[in-house]
Amino acid sequence: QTQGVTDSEVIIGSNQDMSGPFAAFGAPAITAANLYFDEVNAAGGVHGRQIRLVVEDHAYQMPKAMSGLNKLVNSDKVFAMLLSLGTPMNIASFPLLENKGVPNINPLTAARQMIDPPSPIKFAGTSSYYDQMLTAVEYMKTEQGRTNVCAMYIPSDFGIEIQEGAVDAAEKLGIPFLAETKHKPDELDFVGSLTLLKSEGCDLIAVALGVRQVITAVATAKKIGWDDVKFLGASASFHTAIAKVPGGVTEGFYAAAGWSDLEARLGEPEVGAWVKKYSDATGEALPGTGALLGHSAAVLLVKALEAAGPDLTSEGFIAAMEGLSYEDKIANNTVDFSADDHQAADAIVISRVEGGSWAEVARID
Amino acid sequence: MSEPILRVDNLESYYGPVMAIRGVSVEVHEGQIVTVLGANGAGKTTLLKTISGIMDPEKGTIHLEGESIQGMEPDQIVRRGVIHVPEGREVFPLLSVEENLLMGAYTRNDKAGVRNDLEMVYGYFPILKDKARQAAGTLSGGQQQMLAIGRGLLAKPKVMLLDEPSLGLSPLLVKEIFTIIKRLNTEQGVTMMLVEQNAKVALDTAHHGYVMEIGRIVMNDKAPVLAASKDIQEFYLGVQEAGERTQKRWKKRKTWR
Amino acid sequence: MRIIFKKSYDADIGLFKHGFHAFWYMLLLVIAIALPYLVGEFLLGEFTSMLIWAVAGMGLMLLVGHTGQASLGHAAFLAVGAYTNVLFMENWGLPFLLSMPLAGLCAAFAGMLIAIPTTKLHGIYLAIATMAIGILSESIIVILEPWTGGVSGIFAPDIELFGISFNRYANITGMYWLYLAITVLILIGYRNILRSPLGRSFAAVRDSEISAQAMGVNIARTRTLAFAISCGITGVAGAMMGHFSGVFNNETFNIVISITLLLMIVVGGIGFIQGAFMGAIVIVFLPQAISFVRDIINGMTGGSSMTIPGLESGVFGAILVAVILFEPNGLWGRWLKIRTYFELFPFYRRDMFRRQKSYLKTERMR
Amino acid sequence: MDALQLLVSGLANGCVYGLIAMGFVLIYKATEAVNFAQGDMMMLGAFVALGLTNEHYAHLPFVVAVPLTILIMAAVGYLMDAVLLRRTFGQSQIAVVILTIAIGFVFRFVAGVIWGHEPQSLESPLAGRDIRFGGVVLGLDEVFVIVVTIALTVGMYFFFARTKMGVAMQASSQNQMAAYYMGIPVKRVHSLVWALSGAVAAIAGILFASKGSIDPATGFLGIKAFAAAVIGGLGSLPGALLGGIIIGLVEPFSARYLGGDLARLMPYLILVLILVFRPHGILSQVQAKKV
Amino acid sequence: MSLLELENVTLKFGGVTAVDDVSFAVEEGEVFALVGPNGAGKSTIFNLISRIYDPFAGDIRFQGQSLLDRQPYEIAGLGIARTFQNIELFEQASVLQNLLVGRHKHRKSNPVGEMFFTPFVRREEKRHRKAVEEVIDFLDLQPYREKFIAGLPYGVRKVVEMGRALAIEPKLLLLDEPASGLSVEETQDVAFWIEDIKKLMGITVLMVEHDMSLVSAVSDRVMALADGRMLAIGTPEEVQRDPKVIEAYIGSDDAEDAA
Ligand SMILES: Nc1ncnc2c1ncn2[C@@H]1O[C@H](COP(=O)(O)OP(=O)(O)OP(=O)(O)O)[C@@H](O)[C@H]1O
Ligand SMILES: Nc1ncnc2c1ncn2[C@@H]1O[C@H](COP(=O)(O)OP(=O)(O)OP(=O)(O)O)[C@@H](O)[C@H]1O
Ligand SMILES: [Mg+2]
Ligand SMILES: [Mg+2]
Repeated sequence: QTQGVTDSEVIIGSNQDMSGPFAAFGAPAITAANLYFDEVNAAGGVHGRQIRLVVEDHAYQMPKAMSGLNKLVNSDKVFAMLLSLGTPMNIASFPLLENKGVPNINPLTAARQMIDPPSPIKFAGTSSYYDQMLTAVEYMKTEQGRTNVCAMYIPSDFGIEIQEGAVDAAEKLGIPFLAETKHKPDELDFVGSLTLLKSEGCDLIAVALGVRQVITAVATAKKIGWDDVKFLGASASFHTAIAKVPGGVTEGFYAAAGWSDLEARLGEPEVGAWVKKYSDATGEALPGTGALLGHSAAVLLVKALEAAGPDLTSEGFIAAMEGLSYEDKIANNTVDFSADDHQAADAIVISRVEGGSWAEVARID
Repeated sequence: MSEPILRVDNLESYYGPVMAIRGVSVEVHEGQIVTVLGANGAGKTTLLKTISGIMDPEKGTIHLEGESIQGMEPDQIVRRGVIHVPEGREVFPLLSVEENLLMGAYTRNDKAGVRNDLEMVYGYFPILKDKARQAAGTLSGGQQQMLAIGRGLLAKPKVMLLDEPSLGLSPLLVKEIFTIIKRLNTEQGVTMMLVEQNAKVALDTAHHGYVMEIGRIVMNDKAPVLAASKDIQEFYLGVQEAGERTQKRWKKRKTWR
Repeated sequence: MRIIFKKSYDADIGLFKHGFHAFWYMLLLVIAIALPYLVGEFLLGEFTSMLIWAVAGMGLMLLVGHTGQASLGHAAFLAVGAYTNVLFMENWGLPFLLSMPLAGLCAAFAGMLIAIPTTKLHGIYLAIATMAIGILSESIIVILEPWTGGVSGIFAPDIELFGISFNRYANITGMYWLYLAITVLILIGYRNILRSPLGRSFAAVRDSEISAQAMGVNIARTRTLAFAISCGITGVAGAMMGHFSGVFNNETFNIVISITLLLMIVVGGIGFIQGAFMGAIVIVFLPQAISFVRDIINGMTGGSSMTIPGLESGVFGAILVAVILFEPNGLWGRWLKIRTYFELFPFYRRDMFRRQKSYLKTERMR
Repeated sequence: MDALQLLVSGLANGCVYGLIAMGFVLIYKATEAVNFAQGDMMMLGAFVALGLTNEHYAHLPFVVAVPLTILIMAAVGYLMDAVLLRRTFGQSQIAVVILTIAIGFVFRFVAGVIWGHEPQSLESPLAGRDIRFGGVVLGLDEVFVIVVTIALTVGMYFFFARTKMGVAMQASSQNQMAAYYMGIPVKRVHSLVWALSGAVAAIAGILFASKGSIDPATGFLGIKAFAAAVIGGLGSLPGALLGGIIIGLVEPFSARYLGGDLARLMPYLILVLILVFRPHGILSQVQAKKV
Repeated sequence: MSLLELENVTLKFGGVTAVDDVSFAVEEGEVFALVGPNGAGKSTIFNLISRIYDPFAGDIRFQGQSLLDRQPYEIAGLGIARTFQNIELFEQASVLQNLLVGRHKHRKSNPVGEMFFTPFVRREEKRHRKAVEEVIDFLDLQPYREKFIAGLPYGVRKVVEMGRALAIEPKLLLLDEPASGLSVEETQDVAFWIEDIKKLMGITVLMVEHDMSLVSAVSDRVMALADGRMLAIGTPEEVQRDPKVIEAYIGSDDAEDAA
């Protein structure tokens, strides 16, 4: 008997940040996933099984994450993990998950380690930060004529991956990587760093900062009259809040991600329907990035459960995952797994803030 | 006899499980000086603290001018005219001497009167005037004691509770303090409750006296009567037969604990 | 009330206050040893985690509770312990039995380095200075990437002892027993310190530096020593934590952990060894209990619909508020009162435990 | 030119720190407690203002929302003390520290539930308007921050030094029992100062939100502000401003001229250094005990 | 050579000269009393001896060696113990533990041994307990042995402080107002104790006291101070008869009374 599966129920776990520094991603992701599961459950579930999502909040703290993991795997005995947030938390969970054969699906981090080194239980949602940067910097050079690359980042796994992406991209393109500044997650003053980068002559800055910090940094650059610089973020900066800052402060900010923004696609029937459902349930006008990712992951899980058939085992489920291939209308990308490709959507979408909304400017597959 | 201004009935106070005063009843009549004598740990301080609201009594009643005040917050009791000059000084160490004194007048609103009384206190204790700007915490022990007394005077109380006012004062100042106490009592009619180790002076000054032992009142009489009592003489006034002192290597214990 | 007749000085000097204590603590130890046969894998994992927190808590308790020095940066010493332990094992091939004490020593040394320049700091000033050091250490871990693996962190190898391999997932029972043994050893050492001149000089420094000095206690040396021992114990806890989580990086030991540690010992009961254990129980089991209650409520109200984000930490915070309002002396302080109540039975008074009004004086006079 | 720009915006940032630090100092000065929820109170103030002004919420005019926010936060501060902290009166300070930390958890939770975890921006008339002197750009928000902070510091300083209530607040922090002996209603005085610091937190929150966006984790800024208060000498109002400005200036200058890891660590290095050489802050409020 | 010598010691606080060019010597085996009005600088002299303050000028010698190059914590080791005017006990500890801290300078064990509580440490502990027990007997502190300081009455604390100083087994004992806050009877106890300390234990005593009856009963020599300066020095009778002392300190009508 596979753990977490009964005739009437399948239990899914999520080790989440619901109240810590990344709650802005975690909380809406869970909301969206639950919305979708409720819908599926109301329609009778998957092969007669109700999906139950158990969420543990680790607030981005390692010891709490370990306790949560212990509870989910050893007490709740979940069948699979979904949307777990945090690179170190995910990495630390792999030994236990591998030991128990629990698949880790679409963690809320785009770190390379989510599928590297490969393992049958590891599945990632979208392209990694590193790939996003590699592609986006090339785009910025060829299409925008940017030739002096710089970086502002938090020296965390997330920040360093983005910085490495930018450095490697510059090297590959034969343009200089001029300068970089490092920041603390609670830093909110970028005048010094920006004047430094300005004096170095940067014209493209790869940013790996918190959402709130990105807004402040871009606004500060405008304020000190530095208009001829472009900021480029990865998927962690591809956030509705950045586009929605009043006064057009963040106009012209670029972000690379594995999906495209909803706002421009509200006309599409699937998108419109989902957005309405989400708004009705939460009262938020427009679902944010977290919600979008949560929804996509939930859809993916349900599709895999369906494909795995009524006789649910880990092996069967993993095989079913590896056979999945479909269009995700909401995220606007193609999910495509195989035995040696555990990354769902490989596309990289580059978007820009225009008139208070994200606009897709390029898509590289 | 008229209703006493302060009447304590059957009071009990505890520190956690420790019973510090056990059914104490005390009467203080308006215009009187009442002294409470007793050895170390008899519960004198506890009694005064309970009256001034710093401690909550477990049982019993306290009436001030016929009104029950037990269990009130201390600041309300001060507003009714009871000021407590505590044992061990308790000054505000980082405030200046003058600020300390003015805090004594916290409940008063007559600026001119406060100024006047401030000068009066400076008159009693000129050293405080010299050190008016110095932080109270850096005063010498005796100076802090003067400050604590002066601060109490500035409140212009109806009833003053004095806990060992002569602690650490020079002999000259002890005399002065008691002169002041007497003067306040006769000239301004301030009622006093006085706890003192220096039983001789206390009985000289007071009209009435109580003796406490292990939380109980064991004697209670007019001050001169007490002063004449043999027990009091032996244990509180230190009167002894001549010559005994140098030989005596043992001593009588007045109580067992 | 139980009255203890002491017949020799040993009665005061002994490890336990009297036979009853010895009996109860031995019983507790027996239960602790038998625990793997009583509970399942999940609970055993949580108990192991509780032991780690208790050891870390003892480290901090020694400093805060018994020496009166607040630290809000103890996660840094957890980190020192965790990293050096793994480095000794990986780079020098030392066995755990050597690497763990060495890691403790390294943490103790780090603590000493911090204590020496800060011996003049007190109370909140020391707390904020150590907090700054805690924040700095997070960055230092990143800077020392060649050793620490930087932000990607390092993996702790399995503990090998007498041919048995201890792994959090493969052999949690073994790990639990190993950690229990370490905890008991540290506990005994701690108790020994408290009943010897060292412990008394700690208490002296806590209560009055001026008179401690007049008694011939070298304040700077005593405080440095207290820091070193405290950080050493915490470092051992760090080494334990490293093996328990298997992998860790700079973010594992952030300021929130330091705050949690302090919170833990205060809730447990500051100034009591037992307080560290009480606190660890709260820190480990309360969130889990909240989760279970939440799951049950969710189950009753029809499954997994809307979860309120952060509800757990909100409830956790609220319960902590309640605990401190209810008993500022912590859970162990409350337990002591309850015990007195029963010992005095039936001679208790109803409101014997009502707090008598208490008042504070400034700590700005040093 | 760079340096001038850095100076000006460092000053403005420093004033925000100083303003939050002032909240710490007020409470410390009057109760000797350290309010670790001060940063979260600031966050709450910012969100209340946002909830009152923003189009998506109550959409009140800014001039109405500001005094309302200050009032609401003063009430929050007052209630925090009257309902919760008062119960720990006379208990060790560390209990209060832990209590406020726990209250901070609850505040963040409440803010998250009401306003969500996504960053939002206050629709403030101060935001995004610049004043230019030559090459130096000064945001209207920054000018406001500097002016308000200095005015508040001076005002509070005189309140504590000159008024009876101010001195009574200091007295009740130095010796609670003696303060009661003098007839000072110590508990009420404490609640008052908590209300005051709630109001200051509201002002800090509004000004901060005008400078950027906010989310429930904004309160962590309180840690840096607390460092500022300690650098200045906890308990000293000018010290809070001084400490705030030191941190405010160190940040941009080290980022500009040192760069790299060192710049990131600078504020905390400075804190440790200052404490090593002046153990109780620059304007030390600690006195040697006389025995 | 005198046991303790102060030579032209001066100390200023800001503008105030608390101790002004004071010189005196305490001989081995005597009880020496310092008297003087409040704020005369008596406690400050104690603080100078225990190295809490650095003098502006002058020298302080103990057994011929200058104390000025000693750290405050080394003073006890040299054999100087003291009590404090305002009582500085370890509040959160029992009487017994307080006294045991007094044994700190006699400690021979090291922290590592203490962590393992070796038999040596245990033997040492017993030795300290024995010594402390003698002090407890001497001062009649038995009823309070296990009591926490925080709940003790003022007078008992004074005695505990004295006991803690005695546990050091000093050569010189500094007592700052040992009888303040004590009743007449308790003051008599103190007088007996001081006599015993001098005669039986052979400890030299330097004492500050306002109770002139105690001063004249126990002290061999008295020095009167005022405003930081010496007024008079001599036997208790001589000093109490000194008109300057009477005017500044005792008050006229009390002079014969106290003598
Ligand atoms: N904080 C406390 N905790 C526990 N017990 C206390 C506390 N304070 C006082 N006591 C006890 O209460 C009793 C009465 O103490 P109190 O201070 O009232 O005595 P007192 O008569 O004023 O003595 P003294 O003359 O020394 O000032 C004493 O036995 C003392 O041990
Ligand atoms: N830290 C200080 N700052 C300023 N003045 C001080 C300080 N310490 C002591 N003084 C002053 O020095 C003088 C001497 O004080 P000291 O405590 O030695 O007096 P004392 O003789 O012990 O008096 P008492 O009998 O009242 O205890 C006093 O006037 C006091 O105000
Ligand atoms: Mg008393
Ligand atoms: Mg003195």
